[in-house]
Amino acid sequence: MSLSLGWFAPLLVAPLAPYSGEASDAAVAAPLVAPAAAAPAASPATSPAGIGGAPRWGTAAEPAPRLAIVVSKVMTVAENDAVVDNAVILVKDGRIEKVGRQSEVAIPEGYQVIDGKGLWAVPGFVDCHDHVGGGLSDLNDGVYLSNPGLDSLHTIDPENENVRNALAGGVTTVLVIPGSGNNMSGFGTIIKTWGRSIDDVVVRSPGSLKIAQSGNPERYWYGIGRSFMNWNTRDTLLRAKKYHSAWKAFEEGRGAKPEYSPYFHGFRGLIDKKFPVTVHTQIYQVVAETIQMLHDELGLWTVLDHSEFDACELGAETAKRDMFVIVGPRSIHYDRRDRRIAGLCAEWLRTGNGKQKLGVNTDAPVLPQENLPLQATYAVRFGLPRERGLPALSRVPAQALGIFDRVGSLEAGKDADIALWTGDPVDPSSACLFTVVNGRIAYDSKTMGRRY
Amino acid sequence: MLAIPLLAAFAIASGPPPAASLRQPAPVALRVDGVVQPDGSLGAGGWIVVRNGRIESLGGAAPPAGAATFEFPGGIACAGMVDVATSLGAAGQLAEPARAFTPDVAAADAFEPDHSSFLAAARSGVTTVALTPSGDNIVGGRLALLRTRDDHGRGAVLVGPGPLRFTWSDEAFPGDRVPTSRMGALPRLRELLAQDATKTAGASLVAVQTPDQIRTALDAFSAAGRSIALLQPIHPEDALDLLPGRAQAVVLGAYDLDTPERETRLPKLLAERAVPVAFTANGDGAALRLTAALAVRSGLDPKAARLALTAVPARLLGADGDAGTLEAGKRADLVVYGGDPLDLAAKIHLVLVGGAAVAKKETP
Amino acid sequence: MILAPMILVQSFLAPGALALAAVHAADSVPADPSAQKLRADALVLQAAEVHVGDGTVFKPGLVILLDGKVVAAGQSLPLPAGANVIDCGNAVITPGLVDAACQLGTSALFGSAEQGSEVIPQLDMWDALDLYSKDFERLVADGVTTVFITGEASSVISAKGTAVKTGGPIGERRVAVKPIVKATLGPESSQRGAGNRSPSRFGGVNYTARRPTTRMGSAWVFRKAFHDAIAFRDAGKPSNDGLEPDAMRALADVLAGKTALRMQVREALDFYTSVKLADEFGLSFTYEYATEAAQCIDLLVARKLPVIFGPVRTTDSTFEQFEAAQPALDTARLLAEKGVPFCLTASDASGEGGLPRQAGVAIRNGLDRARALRAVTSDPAAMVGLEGRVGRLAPGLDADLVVWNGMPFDDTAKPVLVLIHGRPVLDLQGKFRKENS
Amino acid sequence: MVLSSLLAASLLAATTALGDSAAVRGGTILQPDGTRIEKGIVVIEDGKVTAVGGPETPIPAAATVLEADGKVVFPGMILAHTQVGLDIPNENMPIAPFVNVYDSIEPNSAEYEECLRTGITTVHAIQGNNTVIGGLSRIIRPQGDMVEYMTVRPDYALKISITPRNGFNRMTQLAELRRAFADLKAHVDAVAERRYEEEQKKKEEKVLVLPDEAAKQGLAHVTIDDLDARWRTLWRASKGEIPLFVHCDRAMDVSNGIAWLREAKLLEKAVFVVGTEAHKAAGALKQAGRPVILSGALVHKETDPLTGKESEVFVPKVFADAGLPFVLQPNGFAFNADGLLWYQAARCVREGVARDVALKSVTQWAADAIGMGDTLGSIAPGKWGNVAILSGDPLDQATVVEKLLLEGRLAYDRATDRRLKELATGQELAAPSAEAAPTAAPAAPAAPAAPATEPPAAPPAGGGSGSGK
Repeated sequence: MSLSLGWFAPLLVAPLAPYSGEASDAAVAAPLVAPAAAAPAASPATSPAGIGGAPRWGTAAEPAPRLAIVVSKVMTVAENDAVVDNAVILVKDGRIEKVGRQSEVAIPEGYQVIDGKGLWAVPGFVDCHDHVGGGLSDLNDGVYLSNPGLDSLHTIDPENENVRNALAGGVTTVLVIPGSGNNMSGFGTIIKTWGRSIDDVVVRSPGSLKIAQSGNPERYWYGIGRSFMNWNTRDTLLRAKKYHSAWKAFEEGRGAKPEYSPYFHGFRGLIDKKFPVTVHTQIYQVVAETIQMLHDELGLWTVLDHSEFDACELGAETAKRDMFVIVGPRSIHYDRRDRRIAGLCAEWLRTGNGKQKLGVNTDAPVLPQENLPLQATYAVRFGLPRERGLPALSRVPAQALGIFDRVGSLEAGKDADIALWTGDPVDPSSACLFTVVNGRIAYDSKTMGRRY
Repeated sequence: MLAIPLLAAFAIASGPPPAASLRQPAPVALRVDGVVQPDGSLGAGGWIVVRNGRIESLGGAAPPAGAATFEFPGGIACAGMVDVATSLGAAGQLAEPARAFTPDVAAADAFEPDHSSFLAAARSGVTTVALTPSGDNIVGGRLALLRTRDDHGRGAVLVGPGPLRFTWSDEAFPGDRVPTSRMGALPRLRELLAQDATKTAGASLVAVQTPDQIRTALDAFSAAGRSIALLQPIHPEDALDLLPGRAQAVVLGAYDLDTPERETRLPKLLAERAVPVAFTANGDGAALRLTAALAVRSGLDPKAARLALTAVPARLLGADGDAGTLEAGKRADLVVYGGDPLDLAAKIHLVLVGGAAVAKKETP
Repeated sequence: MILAPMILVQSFLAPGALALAAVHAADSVPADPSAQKLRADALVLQAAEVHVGDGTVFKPGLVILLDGKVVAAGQSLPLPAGANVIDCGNAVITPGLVDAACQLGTSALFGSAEQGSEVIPQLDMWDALDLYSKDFERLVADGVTTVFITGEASSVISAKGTAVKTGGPIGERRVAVKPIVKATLGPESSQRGAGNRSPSRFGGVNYTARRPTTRMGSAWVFRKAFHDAIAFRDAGKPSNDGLEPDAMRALADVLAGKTALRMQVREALDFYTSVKLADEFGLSFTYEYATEAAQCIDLLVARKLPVIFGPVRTTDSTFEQFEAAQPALDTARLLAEKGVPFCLTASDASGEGGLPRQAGVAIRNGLDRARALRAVTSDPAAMVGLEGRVGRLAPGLDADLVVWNGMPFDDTAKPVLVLIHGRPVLDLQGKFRKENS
Repeated sequence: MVLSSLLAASLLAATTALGDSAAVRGGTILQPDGTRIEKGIVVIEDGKVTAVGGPETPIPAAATVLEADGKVVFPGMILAHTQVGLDIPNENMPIAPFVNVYDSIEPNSAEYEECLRTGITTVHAIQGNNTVIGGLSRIIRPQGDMVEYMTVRPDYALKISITPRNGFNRMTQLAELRRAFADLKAHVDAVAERRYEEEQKKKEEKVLVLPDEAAKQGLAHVTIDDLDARWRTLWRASKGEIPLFVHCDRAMDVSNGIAWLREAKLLEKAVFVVGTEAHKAAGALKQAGRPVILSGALVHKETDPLTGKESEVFVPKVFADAGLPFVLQPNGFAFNADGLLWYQAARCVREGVARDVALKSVTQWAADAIGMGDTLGSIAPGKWGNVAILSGDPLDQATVVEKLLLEGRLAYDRATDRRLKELATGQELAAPSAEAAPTAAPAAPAAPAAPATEPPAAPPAGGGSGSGK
């Protein structure tokens, strides 16, 4: 039996699947209900720390299905940019088991076959800059400039509609960060865009530290300038470093046990480079300051997160430091000196950031989360070489956040975050029809209705 | 007719007079037809002898030898009126609104002795007033006890620190400073009430409005063993039963067309529960008498009404040793009315403050 | 509707003036020598049904009251000679209802909240109560006789709650309870309140001067406060953001289990945060409101966390601006089925949204009727540690009871007589008679 | 790929390499003191001037020669006290010695571009006057991609204002100033006391002393790292390690300022930044013997309160007549008529100030005021090769900067100043073709040899920007 999957391609469903064409109710229900979270241990996407060993909310867990996704083309977006035509992707236990040509990979027994003939499979996209994973009212705790201790983990709502919409754009991983109303607004959380509970969706917590060096905090505070804001941010981080080294000394048996500080303990992972600082940083001077202060002076793992306006003139500096530059939500910059519209990605590339370190973001809700692929479309429209479009959506941001071992490409062993598109996602006429997150069918335009 | 000899006989408390007339060593005797007794009732008249600013005797049949004598046919002598809550001469300066608790602030620091309002108060029969911090603070500071005239014709601060003024109504919780609630204020209030430094003669004046404010204030002050006078409550009716034995008095007034009930019906209800009433009218004797008279018309016992103008407020201020009643030995703060002080038609014939007569007009 | 208690007591005890009362000779019950022990001023109420509150029902039943306490309840009891026996006819008698998380009776909703600090466990809601509030009269009319006034949600860690009777002499209202402090997670502590957090900055009070303004901030304030409390307890260290020593002492009592903790949580994600925070400090707690409890049922079952659930709102209210305005209607049934300890609360609602209505909605959505009664009487009493005092018609407990003119919580029934400490605080029938006589 | 040079063509291009050595030949070398060398030669090697002389001066074979026939060769001018290129130069907090202009400098600012265009080669970026104690300043070159590359001297001076900031009166201003130093002392004492105890713990024999004594003895052990970050700068300042730029708007502020500086024993570190009315205190300033920087408004207007008569005083003349060196600043940089430094100097001459005084006030004295008199301010062997090739006399209305050497490298060339051409002609110029732009510039040359006074803290000037910006 077959079900037509959207207007573009039929999706064949194997008889063994829980997806019987006759039982339309069941078919509708299946993608919603069946792929519920397995026990945390079985799901690589869940963080190890469960609470009381029980799922937080949602229905009881069931094992992830085994899938064989048959497509016309797989854009692996692996580092070798391999493309596999007429391919099959085997998914087991939430991970990619194998990617290969249909002629070379046999589909084992018990695998639910997803027929994506005519479709492209690409990795689920990664957005480094998302504010809709939690409540929009929870972004800016606008009383202090520096807010060590705040954590967007407490705002994550996995059932949030805004996040769920991301699936319709093939976006499966987002970094939920607090706003830029103050200089240091809290820790970000990397989540999958589909899951039943917080433990289900969290990829890494903290995912990053959010810093906005300037630009917005001035609006909340009267009469502060960059001198004070940067001093304050730097001072906080220097204290954190001092705190960290005292603890490190203690842990290595070189000193007395320092007093625990709830303010600074959260920074230890940052200073140990377990997670980066993602910086709301826009104009030239501020980006230069980020490079100088956060990267050079403080030695932090620094990811530029807006990288807009004339900051694109700093490409050589970021290249020299091997920094990732994630551009957005603005795609273009009007260059007054030369009176022209410059594509930001292209400019970064031109000024030196040529080492495949360019990504794009949405700053959702500034742009809807599901519109992330359009950011790459825009970048290409304004001069970014087309072949850099897909990496800018998946591999680069995944590498920037240090989660490329799990997401960002379609390779065996990685999380099964797969989106099936009608064509090249960078082409605006393409559409995402089917999205798998952690090996579970999270979006199926056929049964759940097309969101696009 | 009497004015000229009278002013000659008494120290004239109307401006800096010649030094020679400051004190009359010789006694002065006043003949009146009635005297308001310490219990508020109208008693028989007689001679009142004043010497060295104090009342030497009352009710004598004849003046002492050598005394200057003055007779007031039909006159009734009463203690000078006492007002516990005024801002005379210091309006607008009695608040330090930055903080909620200002126990160290003293209204005496805002006192302007030459302000004309003291003379006006004295002429209207008010001899003792308290300058009272306004209601901006939960603890607003100390009252200043004043004679409305001294020998130099100015207001004068009486000895000792006055009682504290508290505000427990919403006025003291403007919302832009801490604490913002009565709940949050209570720990600090209790702490302050436990300190000896905040203890004074007289009662703590507490401005309240609603029954529940009365309840919580009574609880807090009773627990600290403090005597409390409720200042100008608006709708205390539901909480009246809590008052006997715990509130020393309730201060009402002045009569106001906006809240007529408060000054008319309440005094009677309070009197039924044996809770004394004191009237206040910012040092305006005529308004004080009007308020008292209306309360009487609404059922308040005239005796209680007279005391509400004199003895009760004096006691609240801790000034009852010297003021509030006409008794031998007390300061000669007295007013001779042309009849019952509660009779609004009764004119004031004479006002003595500390034995000094208050001129009816400024001497040229 | 409410008459002064003193007047009512007189009218109630004067046989001729009684509402439903028909003075009975005690001949229906065999004389028993022990009955002689009861003084003649004992009061006996007789009705078609007497619900004890723990599930037991007597049909018909009797309740004997003396000196403000329940002496006994049963189907047939030895009656004291000459006792006042009031036959309530077809009425149903239940214990007075108990609300374990009431937010009424303060001078105004949230108006009495102390905004000077986010952390005020040293304060006591008793000091914020307006015992003269009309709210209490409305609660009595709902048949609610004991309420636990819980801390206000505008502070992250609010004041200690206080238990009061809803009627009777002002001086006898307070009911001693073990201290319970409430914390609030989610938007109510971060976005609500009178808006005064740090007035020193910006020269006044406004949105930007408040902290927290987000969920992240609420969680942080909670964590920071308990860390401060631990540092203060262990090393006498003062808080570096101005927490009062008394506040830290109060939190140390929470850590030591001397003071109970509640978490007001509405949305599912806040359940998650609450558990994370509690685990960090080894705290056990009770949920208050727990609007999205149905979504978190697995968590509740696994953690055995008691829930004071409600209210289900059927009318417009200010709460609707929040994301979790309306819980799943069958939450109470689900909680009962899953064995989660729970009771119902009407929070700040009375009348059409009040506690009887909350029980009625739960019954309509599948909760067993007897369980519903427990969920508004003995269960909430136990939640606030008053199981030995109120919530059941058991010997020695307070003589707080409600006479309903029909099946309790039916939409057609309402309390017609409410006693607190054996004294009537509501007597609709008596009033009716008076007006018509 | 569009590789344009759009930015390279604009003025902010990285300095163009001239090789390790350069020579300017054939121009009239004009020194601030008025001396001239016709057809002179300036040789710059490794960023420093190695020879200045007449046509006979030998030019090293390797040197790139810039011909300056008919031109005037003049030292680069100096902004000794400026907020040029700063974002929000005043923090809204009275005591902020811990902040640093480093964090506010906008390398991409058009104002730096304008500096080069008008012959300014050194800028002392310091915070504004609306403060009690402002933050640390920085001496920079007005060119570079990153602040590090621009830096000549980091963390140079501290701004102190004797004139009240907004909302303060003079009493408050001085009280706050004194209080800051008292608070500093309290903090240092507490640290010293703690350090004393720590030192005692290390010893076998412990000597217990009273707290005051402990603080005194412990002071020797206190290092800057022991202090809270907020106090470090002020501590250094209190010890005389940091120059103080003291803002005194009025004459009374000058006397207050001098009194306070004497009290704090810091007069020797002071540079006065004065307002127009302070000309009345010229005597006191002369006696103090410290550099004086004038405000951009050079005319003091006053109404006599008794006669109602208005009077105007040209302030530099007063100082010049008093024989007191002074430093000029532009009035509202670049955007006003008097927003140009050379114009301010020309005004001085117009109002009767000697020509050499006017020239020194924008070069040598300005260099002295920022403690770099030995390094900058004139064209002399050993000084840095900051040289402007002007089309004529520096004070002439028609004179323009044709080329500017910044430490021996070509930092500005009017011939390639595209924006200037647009401004001059009012016509948009086509973007330069991609072919014209270097696809990848060679690595920039090394920075000039680090000057003895203060090495640049960072990578080479010009910064190896791959394509230029």
